[in-house]
Amino acid sequence: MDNQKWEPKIVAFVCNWCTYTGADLAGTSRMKYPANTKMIRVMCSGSVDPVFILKAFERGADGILVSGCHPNDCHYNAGNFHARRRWDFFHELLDFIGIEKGRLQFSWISASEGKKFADVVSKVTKDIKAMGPFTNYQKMNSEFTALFPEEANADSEIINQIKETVL
Amino acid sequence: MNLLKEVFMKYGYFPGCSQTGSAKEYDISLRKVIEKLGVSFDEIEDWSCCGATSAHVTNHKLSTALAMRNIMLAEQQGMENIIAPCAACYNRLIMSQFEIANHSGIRKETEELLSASFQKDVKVFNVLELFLNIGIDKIIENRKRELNDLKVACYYGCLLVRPSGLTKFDDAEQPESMEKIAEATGAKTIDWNYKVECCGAAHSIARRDIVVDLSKKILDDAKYHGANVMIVACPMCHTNLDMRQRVMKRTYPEHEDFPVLYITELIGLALGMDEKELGIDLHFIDFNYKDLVPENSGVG
Amino acid sequence: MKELREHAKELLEKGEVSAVIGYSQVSEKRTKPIIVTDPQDTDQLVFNEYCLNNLAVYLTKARIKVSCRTKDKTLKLAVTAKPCDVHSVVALIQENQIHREDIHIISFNCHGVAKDFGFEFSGDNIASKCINCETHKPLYFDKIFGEEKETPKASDDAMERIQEIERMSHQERFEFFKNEFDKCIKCYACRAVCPLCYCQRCITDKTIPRWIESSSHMRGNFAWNIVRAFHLSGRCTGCGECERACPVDIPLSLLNRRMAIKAKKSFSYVSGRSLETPTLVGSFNEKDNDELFM
Amino acid sequence: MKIGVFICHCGENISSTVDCPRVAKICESYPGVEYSVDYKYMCSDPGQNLIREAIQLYKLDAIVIGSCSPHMHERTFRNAAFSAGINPFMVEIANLREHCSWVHDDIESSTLKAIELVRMAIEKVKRDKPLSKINVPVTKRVLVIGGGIAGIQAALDVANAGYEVVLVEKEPSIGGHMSQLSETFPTLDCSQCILTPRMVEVHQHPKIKLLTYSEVVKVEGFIGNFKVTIKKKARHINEDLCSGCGMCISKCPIKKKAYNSFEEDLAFRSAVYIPFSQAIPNIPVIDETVCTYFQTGKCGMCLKVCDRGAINFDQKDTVMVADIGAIIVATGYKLYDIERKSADLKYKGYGEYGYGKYRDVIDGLQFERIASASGPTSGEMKRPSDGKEPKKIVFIQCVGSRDDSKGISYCSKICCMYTAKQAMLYRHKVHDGEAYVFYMDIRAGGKMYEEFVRRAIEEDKVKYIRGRVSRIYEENGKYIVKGEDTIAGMPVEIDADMVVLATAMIPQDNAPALARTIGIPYDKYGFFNESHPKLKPVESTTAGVFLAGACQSPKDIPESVAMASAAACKTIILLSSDTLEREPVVAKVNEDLCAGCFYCQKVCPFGAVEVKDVKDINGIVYKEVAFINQGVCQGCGTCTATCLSKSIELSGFNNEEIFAEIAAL
Repeated sequence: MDNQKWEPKIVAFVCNWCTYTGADLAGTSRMKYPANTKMIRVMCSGSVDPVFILKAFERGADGILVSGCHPNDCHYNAGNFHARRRWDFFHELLDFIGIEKGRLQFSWISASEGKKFADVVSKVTKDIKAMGPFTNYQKMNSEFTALFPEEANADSEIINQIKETVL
Repeated sequence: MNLLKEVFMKYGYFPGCSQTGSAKEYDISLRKVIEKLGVSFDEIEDWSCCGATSAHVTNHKLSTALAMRNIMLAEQQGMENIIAPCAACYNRLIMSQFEIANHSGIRKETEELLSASFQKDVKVFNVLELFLNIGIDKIIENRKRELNDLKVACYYGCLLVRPSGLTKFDDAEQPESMEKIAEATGAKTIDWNYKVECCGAAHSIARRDIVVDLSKKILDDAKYHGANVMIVACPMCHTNLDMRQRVMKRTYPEHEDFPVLYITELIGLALGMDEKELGIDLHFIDFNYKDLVPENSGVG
Repeated sequence: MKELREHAKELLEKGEVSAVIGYSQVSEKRTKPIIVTDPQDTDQLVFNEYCLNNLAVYLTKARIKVSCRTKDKTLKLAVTAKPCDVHSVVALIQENQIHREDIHIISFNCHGVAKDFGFEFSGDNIASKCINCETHKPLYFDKIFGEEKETPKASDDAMERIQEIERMSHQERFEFFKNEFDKCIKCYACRAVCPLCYCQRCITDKTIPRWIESSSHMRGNFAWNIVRAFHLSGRCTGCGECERACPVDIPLSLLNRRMAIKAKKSFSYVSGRSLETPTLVGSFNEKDNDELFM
Repeated sequence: MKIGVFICHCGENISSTVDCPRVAKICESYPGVEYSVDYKYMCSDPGQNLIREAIQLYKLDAIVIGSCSPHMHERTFRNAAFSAGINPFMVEIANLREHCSWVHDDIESSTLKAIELVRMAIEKVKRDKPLSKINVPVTKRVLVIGGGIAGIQAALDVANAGYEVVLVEKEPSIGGHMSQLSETFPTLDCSQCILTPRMVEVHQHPKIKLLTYSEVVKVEGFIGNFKVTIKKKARHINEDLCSGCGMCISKCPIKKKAYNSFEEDLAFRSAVYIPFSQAIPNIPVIDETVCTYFQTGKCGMCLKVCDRGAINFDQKDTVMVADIGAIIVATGYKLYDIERKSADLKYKGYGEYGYGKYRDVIDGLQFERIASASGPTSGEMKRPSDGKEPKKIVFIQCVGSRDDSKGISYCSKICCMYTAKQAMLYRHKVHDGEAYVFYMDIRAGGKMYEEFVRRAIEEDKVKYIRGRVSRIYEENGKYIVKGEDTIAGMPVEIDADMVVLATAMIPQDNAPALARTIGIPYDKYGFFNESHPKLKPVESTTAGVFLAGACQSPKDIPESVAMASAAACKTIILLSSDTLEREPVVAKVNEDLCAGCFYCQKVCPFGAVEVKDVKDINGIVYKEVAFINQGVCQGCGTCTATCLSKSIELSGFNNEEIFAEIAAL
């Protein structure tokens, strides 16, 4: 891959109350940070499932950031505490399996920390750039797409057509 | 496991210039006491000036590089901890580490000067921290006699507990760790007011008059609060408080001799060593524990 | 053995339990699980170094549970469980799958089991989980049999393998696990034998949205094995049945054990050891390690 | 499904770095998109009309708006969609302003990012399901925790609006710190004279139920429907029988065993006591720890002298449960422990000032008691050690405050003012006395505040020295205050007769514990957090819980009162409707698939997960599953991530939607 042109793809899962609002503040304050990170808003850092991370890697993400409210500052009191325990395990598991810790990063960013948000996103982007594309996963992704083109592209389409009856 | 490791932790020893000259007895007593307590240390080979006094007031770069050179040597010689008994050395070493850790520019500059890179986090301790690490219980366990006839004024001086952001082991304004250690020897400690006041430090050479005034206040307050001996953990303080008492007498004829010991000497006495062994006879003001013991007690 | 059979018989005859889940001998070095409901059949029950299966897995099976329930009362279910299997029972109780008062635990003083059927029980052939086992006596039981014997000494190869992997670079580790997971045929035997995989519908069977790809490709294999290990982190009691059941010999215990080490190191928690301790998953401490977070 | 995409330029806020027409054009080609357009101001009336018309013209089912943050205009666009006939929850916002145009410079890369953001929103909206708001009933009763001036004001305001109030105070009397003060700045009117009528009003108000010597031990439920458990500690006095005659107090033989905490330990009290003479309610308490009867089983003097038989040694703590609609927390503050040596290592003490060692080194509240006409010296300036009138007094500001090295970082806000007041009071009482104040800065923002400080300096000749004090020690019966005058650039030493330390205000010791009980966040010091520092200063982040007074941050009396009235007003607004509408972002369990491990119950911060029995046709329970109470659930989704079998979904943010967003990357 041409490293000159390569730009990392980064996904951030951010909680609605602190980090998303902090990102809003970074915007209102016109702070600049790289455009690589796309945010997915969730209600609480406690609601981010580790499978979301795997899904993002499967969709070609080079790096992931999960961010929520500071401990004791959670809009839901304790969601972030549960998240902290969950990520401690998951991060160590991924590391053991051979996924570098820098690929998945975490932060606490409050609604008033616009500066911190910009700094964290810049740092994550810099880290991922230094690590280069996540070829290990992307090799699997391209193999998969070659083998199962319908399944790879159709996820979204199929889902549209079938409605889950049980829910 | 960790606990054992702490106790038998090996220290690198950075004596500094005073320990080889004016504070020879501090060096002697420190080595003896440490050995008695079952802790060993290796002197850092090829150590040099810490960058205090002249260097740090004239050339910032030089003083940082000098300090970091010694830390680098310790690192290269496989030492994870350094013990720096002189308060000025201690201050220079931790200050330089702080600057290196917080200013990438200074770090780069110093690394270039020394043609080395700092990898590990070498910890620097002063003697108070050293004894707290070894454990006060250890002193009590090995105690051969209780120095309960001593009323000790613990004098910290200006550098030992400052700057407060870096020396986190004790309160900068109202420290208490030296008292804890002193009490382990069986001695009583007194509550007094001048324990972190300035003794005049390096003005000892150029402005003896200032030093005499400041030191006199310190000694007087200790006496006023009932102390019969003062302990210090800094060669500079000792010079001012012990050696300058002679000059003090010229200005203040009413001044009476007041013994000033290093903390290591106090511990040494408690561990059963005698004054000569610890180098106390090298002091300007005589001290003999027996003189303080009431005659009929028969202890000594 | 005699006492075990008599005890089981008595339980069934008095109607205290609806069934006894136990082991029966198949051949010299092989046993199989058996669910005894007729007092006459209790003489098939055995206990020895070849009782490998973790019978706790049957406690959550709906058909067995249903057999205990009548309109008026719930009968108990007796289970023969090695001390390590009792850990699984404890975990199941903590996760509300069974109630302590609904089961009757028959346990043994244990000195280890063979690594698989057909192997002579000795230091060389001892199951990996028995090497550093600390619970030779069950922590919870209603009836205990067997005498205390010395556990054969053996070296902890699995631990060495974990350390070996940790010495590898990330790239090497990734390759290592990729090769291992590549073998996975998604038979889900690991899931079937695991007492803690009691979900009625596993996450991997959830199709809308599709959580884990089930096509015969590495990517789904990778996801499945990571999710399996993650779902068991802090919960796995280390019975090792998944690895024994795996037909393609994926070293699943490596992952489980690595996560158990993490649980112990960071949270001083070992799963299935105490009914009083809150479960690791689902609880938190304000002072949990915060280093991960910027 | 037909989707409409609306890209807003926001004047030039978005369009300056995002090529809006290009974004709209590209979106046209996405599957499911029926109509895509860009416009200068989508939130304006014509912009909203454009959306409404497009919805009707193209028969859209869902819309995506590329605009500012959803926190700005989500509601606006949802209302617009609703008025055009589609469900308001079929609206998704792609944040093109705060998260894109404002933070990136390069037009190409921000346009590409904008396209991706809109595509993610399109994929999410495809999976959105129509939702409807949830209605919950409201209990029209308010709990006020804390009976200081803030709690008193809040309780009176709510009660005067016609709603019932339960006022809980942990001390035997309401009044709080304000009742201890002598005079108040900047008017120098007597604190108790203005407070006591309020206290009486609370006591007599038919709508207020006053529970003193009581504590909140448990809070369950949610906005409009809290269940609060209150422990009423045993007074050992029957409140219904006691007439408050005070006979028991005067006859109690224990006179000098316990310090009077209302007098800040400057005086003693008997074992049976009322904190101060104007206490409300005027009913004593027996202190078990010093009472001879409780210690030895003998005495019972009070029992003998009480002609109404109100003494009851066997009285036990009682617990009651109240249904509450909203909670106002007004627990106030305490002073920083200056001499602190052991218990809480969070704060290092100021051993060098000798507080606790020298009796004449006192804190601000102790000075208030000495200056107070009802205090231990009856308002005469007498120092605690020997009762002599101090001729030279030193006040030290910022003891604990604004001190990163050993205290706390924040400014306690009121000390500049009360020190000026105390110095002034001293000068008014001791005409030949000298008063010195060591200060760092004088912060006297407030109506008539700066003028007040100037008056202390100019009229009352209080000597202000800018600098810190390093040490205080005793020498020949004087307290030597060593400090620095940073304006003169000289060290100073003052031989004072008495020293007053203006110690920092910190939260009550049990504030974090109470916060956890109620379920509200607190900052690193223990002050309760407001929902928004500017726009929601009296709301906590937990719906239905409001904050008043110094429990939120240091405050003076007028600020506490203003905040209390604001909190009361917010509470009244809440209670004025019979039901509450709530966002439908709540979790739901698929009972068929739930394995009943109840990890969701363990992680739920709100106790919304209940156990539900599932029975077969014979009525036999065959499994237990989780059930989420829609009224209690706040929609954090922690349960959905914890659920191993993925049997819980969060409406509005379900897994299908999030997967689709990831897939759209």
